[in-house]
Amino acid sequence: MPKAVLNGSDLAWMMTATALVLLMTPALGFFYGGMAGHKNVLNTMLMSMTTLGFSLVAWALVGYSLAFSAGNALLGDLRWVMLNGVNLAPGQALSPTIAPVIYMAFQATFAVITTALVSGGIVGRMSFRAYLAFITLWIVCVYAPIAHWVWGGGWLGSLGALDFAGGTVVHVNAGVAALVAALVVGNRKDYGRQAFVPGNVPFVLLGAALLWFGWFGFNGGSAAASNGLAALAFTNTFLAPAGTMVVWALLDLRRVGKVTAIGAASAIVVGLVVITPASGFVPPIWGLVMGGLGALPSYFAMQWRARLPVDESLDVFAGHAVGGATGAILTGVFAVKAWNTVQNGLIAGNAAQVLTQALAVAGAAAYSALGTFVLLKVIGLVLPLQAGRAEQASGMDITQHGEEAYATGEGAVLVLPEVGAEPRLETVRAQA
Amino acid sequence: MPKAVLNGSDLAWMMTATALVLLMTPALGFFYGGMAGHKNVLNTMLMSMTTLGFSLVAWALVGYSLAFSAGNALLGDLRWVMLNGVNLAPGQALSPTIAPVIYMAFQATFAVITTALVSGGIVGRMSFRAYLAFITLWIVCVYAPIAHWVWGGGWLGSLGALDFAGGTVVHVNAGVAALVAALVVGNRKDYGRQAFVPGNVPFVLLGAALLWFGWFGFNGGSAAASNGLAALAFTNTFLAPAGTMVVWALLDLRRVGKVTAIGAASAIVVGLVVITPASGFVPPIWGLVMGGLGALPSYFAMQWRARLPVDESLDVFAGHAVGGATGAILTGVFAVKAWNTVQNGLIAGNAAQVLTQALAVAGAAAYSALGTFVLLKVIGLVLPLQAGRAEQASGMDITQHGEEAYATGEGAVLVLPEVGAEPRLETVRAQA
Amino acid sequence: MPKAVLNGSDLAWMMTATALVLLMTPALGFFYGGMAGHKNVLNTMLMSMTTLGFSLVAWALVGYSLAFSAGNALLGDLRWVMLNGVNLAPGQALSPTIAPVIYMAFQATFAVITTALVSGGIVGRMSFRAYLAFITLWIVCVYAPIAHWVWGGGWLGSLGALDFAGGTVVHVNAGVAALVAALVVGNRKDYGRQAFVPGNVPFVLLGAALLWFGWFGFNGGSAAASNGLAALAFTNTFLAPAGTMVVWALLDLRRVGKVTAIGAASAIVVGLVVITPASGFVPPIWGLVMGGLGALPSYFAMQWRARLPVDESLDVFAGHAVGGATGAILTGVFAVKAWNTVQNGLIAGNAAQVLTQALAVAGAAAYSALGTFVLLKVIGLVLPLQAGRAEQASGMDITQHGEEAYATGEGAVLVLPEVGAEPRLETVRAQA
Amino acid sequence: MKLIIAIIRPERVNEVLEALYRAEVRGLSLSRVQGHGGELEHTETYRGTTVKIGLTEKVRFEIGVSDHFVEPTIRAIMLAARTGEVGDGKIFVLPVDKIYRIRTGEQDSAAVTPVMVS
Amino acid sequence: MKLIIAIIRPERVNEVLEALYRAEVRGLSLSRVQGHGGELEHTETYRGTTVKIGLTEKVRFEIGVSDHFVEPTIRAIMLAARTGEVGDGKIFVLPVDKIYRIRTGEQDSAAVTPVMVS
Amino acid sequence: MKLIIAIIRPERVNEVLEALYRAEVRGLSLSRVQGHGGELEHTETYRGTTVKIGLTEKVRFEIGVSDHFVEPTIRAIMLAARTGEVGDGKIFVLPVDKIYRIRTGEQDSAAVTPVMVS
Ligand SMILES: Nc1ncnc2c1ncn2[C@@H]1O[C@H](COP(=O)(O)OP(=O)(O)O)[C@@H](O)[C@H]1O
Ligand SMILES: Nc1ncnc2c1ncn2[C@@H]1O[C@H](COP(=O)(O)OP(=O)(O)O)[C@@H](O)[C@H]1O
Ligand SMILES: Nc1ncnc2c1ncn2[C@@H]1O[C@H](COP(=O)(O)OP(=O)(O)O)[C@@H](O)[C@H]1O
Repeated sequence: MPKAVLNGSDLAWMMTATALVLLMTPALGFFYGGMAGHKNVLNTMLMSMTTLGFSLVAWALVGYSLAFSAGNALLGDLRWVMLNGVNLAPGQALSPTIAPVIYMAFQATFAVITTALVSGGIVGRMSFRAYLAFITLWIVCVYAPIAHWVWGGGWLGSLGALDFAGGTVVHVNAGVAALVAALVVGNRKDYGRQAFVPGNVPFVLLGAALLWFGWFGFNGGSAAASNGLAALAFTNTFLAPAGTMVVWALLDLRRVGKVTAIGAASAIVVGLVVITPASGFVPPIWGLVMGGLGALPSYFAMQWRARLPVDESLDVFAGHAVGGATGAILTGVFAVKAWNTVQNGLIAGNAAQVLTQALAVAGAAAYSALGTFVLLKVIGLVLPLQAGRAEQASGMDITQHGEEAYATGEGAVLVLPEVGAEPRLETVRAQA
Repeated sequence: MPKAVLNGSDLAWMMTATALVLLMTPALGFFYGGMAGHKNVLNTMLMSMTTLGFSLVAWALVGYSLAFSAGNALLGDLRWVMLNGVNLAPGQALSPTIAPVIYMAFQATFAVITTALVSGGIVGRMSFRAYLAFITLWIVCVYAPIAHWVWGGGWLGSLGALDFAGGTVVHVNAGVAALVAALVVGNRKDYGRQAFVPGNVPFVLLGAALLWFGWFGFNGGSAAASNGLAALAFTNTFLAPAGTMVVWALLDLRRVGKVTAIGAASAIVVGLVVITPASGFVPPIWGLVMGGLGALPSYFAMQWRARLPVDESLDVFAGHAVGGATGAILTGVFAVKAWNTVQNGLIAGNAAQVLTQALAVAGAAAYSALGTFVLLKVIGLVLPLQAGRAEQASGMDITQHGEEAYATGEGAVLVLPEVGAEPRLETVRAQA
Repeated sequence: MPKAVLNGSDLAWMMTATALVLLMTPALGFFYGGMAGHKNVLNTMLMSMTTLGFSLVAWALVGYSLAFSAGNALLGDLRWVMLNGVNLAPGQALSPTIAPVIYMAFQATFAVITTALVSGGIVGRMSFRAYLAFITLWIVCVYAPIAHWVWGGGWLGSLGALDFAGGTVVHVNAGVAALVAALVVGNRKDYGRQAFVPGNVPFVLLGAALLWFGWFGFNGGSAAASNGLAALAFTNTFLAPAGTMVVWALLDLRRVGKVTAIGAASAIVVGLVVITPASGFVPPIWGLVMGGLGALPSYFAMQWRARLPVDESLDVFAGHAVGGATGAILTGVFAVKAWNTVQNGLIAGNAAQVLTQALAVAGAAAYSALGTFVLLKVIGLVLPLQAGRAEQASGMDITQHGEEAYATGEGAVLVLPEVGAEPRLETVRAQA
Repeated sequence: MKLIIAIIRPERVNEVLEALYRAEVRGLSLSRVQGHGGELEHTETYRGTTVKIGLTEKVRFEIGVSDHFVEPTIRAIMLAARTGEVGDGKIFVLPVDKIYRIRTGEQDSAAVTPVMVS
Repeated sequence: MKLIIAIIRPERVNEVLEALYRAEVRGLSLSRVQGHGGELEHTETYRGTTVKIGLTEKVRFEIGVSDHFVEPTIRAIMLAARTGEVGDGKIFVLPVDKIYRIRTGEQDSAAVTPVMVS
Repeated sequence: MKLIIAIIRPERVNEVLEALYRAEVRGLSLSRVQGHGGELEHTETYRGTTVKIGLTEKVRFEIGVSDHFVEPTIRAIMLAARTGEVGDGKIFVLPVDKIYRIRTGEQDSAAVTPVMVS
């Protein structure tokens, strides 16, 4: 075997892609935070932002090795724990032409955003300490195994399941986990008695725009090189959300007579979710069609979810689990070997692929549901999962974080930082 | 002819550039949306966002072929309709070293943002259904022909007009179309009776910043490769807006004694517009000078526009048509063959180039005006172009989209999604 | 010597990196602007934005040559003044494989953001004219010499000080200058009598997210190529802030029982600052550890600063000077030659490096303090440095810029642009 | 005629609106205010700075009623806004000299009697 | 002396300000409120959720006037704020015991008489 | 009982809150308003458009007090809010018929007497 050489183009693209995907997690914070009410906006944004700390560290130290080292069909081994052996020398199986550190970082961004996606299921109520414990463990216990099954040499990959950039690993997984989390943590105290209206819709649009931008790295980078496969994945990522937006807008026009901003933002995300597993497998014209078709299941799932008594109000299940499953199945329909050099799907004559795809979805969903359930129950033994009624009523920003998103400063009085110290200013008023 | 090979560096840069330019359209939504009043912010943002659906699909299916396939001097042919033949094999004339799908996507981002730019001319009043029809058709009927004339092998390119990244194709075109649209759609009902003050200036700054960021892809990517030409275009894109901002700030200081945020944001955009046609043709020091000079026509055009009775309040004409024409003409002045290997301009001894440039501006402007006018008149036969007085007074966000940008949720009562269904909550109050 | 050839991969990465770093300056505007009160948000944002005009032009015309041309141990010469000789031909010592124009642009982004960082020390009070004079001169008189000392062939570089991407040149320098500026310009008039609460915390998070995103270009681009060194710097930039965020959150939990959004945003920035000098010198696992350790000095410096009577309220000193010094020293501790091919640090047996690092910090800090002090005193002879009490009370947005960040438009009446002209509308009310 | 001003908790707004609706009170205006009373102050921490927030978010109702509507309106608000915790708020009843309906020029009681559309 | 409270449509604010200016009413304060009256409610749709918005944006004027200014002030508001559509709003006239100008300590009518600067 | 309405400068809010606290006035509500009076108007410029902003930001206090608290309350506000420049604002004292404390149903003076917790 010739000595592997670091390819500058591949590295340049993969560094760019990694930076792009990192940006998706704060972008998700804005997407979710803008939909939260104005008393929970920081809490919602912090749920995304803190995965970039707690989950990322857990991934770097443990998760990466469990997911991507050889191990067995169910889990990797511990050879890369503590970043041991993750160095600059190219030649690794999954990313032969770039530095292994960059592949670790690239995969970390996937793991982190998947974890952050789950937070959409429990906005406005989860105790933040319990949340931090949850995201630190979930990335290792739930995400890493599923990633191993599909990409790390595990059983789903061996079965021939196609998942280019994470339809099942990322989206089915996160969507199912969000629903389970919503059920285990429980509804907001005033759920069903209060209409939750988005507090900052421009932030939702900003989040969606930055997600799309970052997703070029997500899908395009999943080729692990700057080559034709990357170009294909990139182009599908470009076309599919456009198709979804058109179909979604027409559905909205038919149903309520109006194109909506939340609808446009949702459509972009759903289109991206749907194309994710397919992006490196289907020709661009099918990518565009998949985007359009993919609008339907998620759109109607959102209508239907709104009538359920479960407080999964940001629709992570409808958007990501339904969208991810749709994309995974349609990958089995539209894959064309002439484009992807790997496998044909149904329309190119390989009907069996659809079943393989469905199996992968089911496997990932089952483990995600189980793992999330057990994990939350265990954490719930140690820490209360839900904040109290009064804390929710006052808003999670003030009660969990001691901050307000938008403050004018009236009636705010400075006090000295140390506990027990005398107030610095005479204007400090005692407690009535 | 040797078989074309995909160049990884060129591809990496062009994928990056395409992602960057895609981001410009939502960025424009924030730039425009922040200048709109607080009752029209979502409507204004959606005008940009929806071009990423409707216009993009129209471009992929039809527009690209009409613009970039050989055809004749006026229009391309239909060979690439429905993305037929747009594949991964390098060797295309305009982008020999990268996958054709990426060149299609790159050019799509140009077409889309040009369309979105036009929306600045009709903020706060256009019926949204008519708008969707307009942007779907405009990209095919107006943008595609002009792009073909200059870049696709049409008559303006053959005449030797220099337009590196779209001074005439994008900016003169969009600016003229916005003015015509403002005239055909008509003024807002309370225009001239009401002062329209920007509702969210930080969004304007955010939009301008992201536009600049994206514009590196716009101009730098117009080399279709990662080479010296790209580096030149990139550097000019870096320097020119700085020059514009300095001159603009000094003009503002002289006129009103104050540097303004809207001024700084406008200056960035105008500087970028001015340098766009020149970016790959002029040496960096001239790029900086062009940025500074380019401030003047647009600055004074904005002063003058404010006294006209036409409601083109976001100054797309003053910024883009005037700025684009300035840039196109100055390209004919400052081009230096030693840097661009193509052509000299006036100061390097080729005075005739200035005339060629002026001709290209005039040709694009004339067709843009005519095409936009006819298109809107035709749409106006089928759909009302302008929303009613009461709808405008209540704000386009609520009346066109059924949403509010920033809501606190007071008095919001949940009802069941199905038409005719019983309200779910007892708190639903009947209509008095 | 073989003729230098332009390397497409290196160029692609460096153009990407330059665009990323440019974005950091507006990002800083949001980071700072969100922390400012709601009456000073535009003023604070404009302080960052205008460095992209005034400072950038000064850098391109003069500063670059002074910093990066050979000159002597203290300062470069004038050979590249007015961009003379800054062309497309590769082969320059510091960036052998890319076009010199891109290296100039890349370095310009560093100089500009360093200048913008200083503005954090004087928010809410500095007269804007004096500020513009300050940033135009500071980049030339203070930044350029220090950059020359470390990177341009000056005495600190010759001594063997390690500063991969600007721990001393950028962060110690900016942090010290901000503190000096706060002292020379003086406190806000109501400092200590009024609690300043952040007016828009989501903007702080947005700023921090975009800073992290851009910082990949900052550190990764400091390799001036797409190679293993870039990959190492990139990966450390990825890991360190995660470590900082975890430690910071735990400190916040211990002190106030709550994880805060301002804390998370601050931690990201501090982590990035700390890793900046080390990013190309230390193995990733040490990068992660450095991020965690680096939280401590800045965290406690912020606690301590809050009790001082100096109005350096955005904590540029605690974040950047303390963080930059921490990073510089720790670089001397954790550097490993096997990874960086340059030098070992303390733990790899080269204890002396720590001293060299400390010397570089001290040298940069001393010159920065002196230069900033003299410069402001000189400007203060010509222009008042601080706006008046009434102007500060009304807010700097209205008094310095004649704009409001968020306006509803009530009571706003249109008048004609020309001075002395008759009001256009009858609704203009005369002055009571 | 009276003008009833009620300061209540934001989280009780929908309950109060509903109670007023049942009490057949159709016209009202409301706005966000910040209140100080016996509520516990909370602190916010921004880096090294601790800030005591002495004001709590409240919603202020303003309802013009004819005399025989005063009692039912107050009763409706009292019941719907009460949680029993400190901070439930206050009601003020102010005398009013005159009320006009801008649309029609109707005055006093007629001005606050809802038009029966349906 | 009276305190005149007027709830009007946001889009009529500038007209009302102008009319008050012509009526020589110089001092006033205004704020945004949300109102409920006979207006049609509108619905907003967020994904699968439909929300009925029962409140409409209004602007509230508060004007302290001496007695002989009551009539002209009301007339000015009535004319400038009226569109004839449901939702034009209400005016309340409240008795006032005392008015002070904070700057000078002047009381009652003197407190609301504009200082003639120019 | 009276309802005291005071319109003051935003930058004096903390001083007024402190003065009221010293005057043992514990309950109050405040909100942002925009005022017009004798203040200088300022202009804003957006590109070619110049806009005259005739309204200034103010803060409105609303304080229900029993009769013997009227004087101290007014004195406290007057002193703390005064700068001597045009635009310091106004105080209105309105008669009140009735006050209720929502939490307990207490009425009138009892309703505005702070509960002594500590
Ligand atoms: N005297 C008052 N005048 C105006 N508003 C008041 C007054 N007292 C209380 N409020 C308002 O009522 C709110 C709750 O009052 P508080 O005295 O804390 O509760 P409670 O009535 O339960 O004792 C305060 O936040 C304030 O908005
Ligand atoms: N009784 C009332 N008390 C206080 N505000 C009222 C009252 N009735 C109406 N309003 C205010 O006036 C606005 C318009 O009132 P509405 O009754 O719908 O219109 P109209 O007076 O044209 O019949 C409402 O949105 C509300 O803000
Ligand atoms: N008659 C009035 N009714 C209601 N508010 C008033 C009245 N006059 C003044 N104000 C409020 O007081 C503020 C300052 O008043 P102004 O007359 O300018 O100052 P001064 O009392 O110092 O002469 C105004 O901005 C407005 O908010």
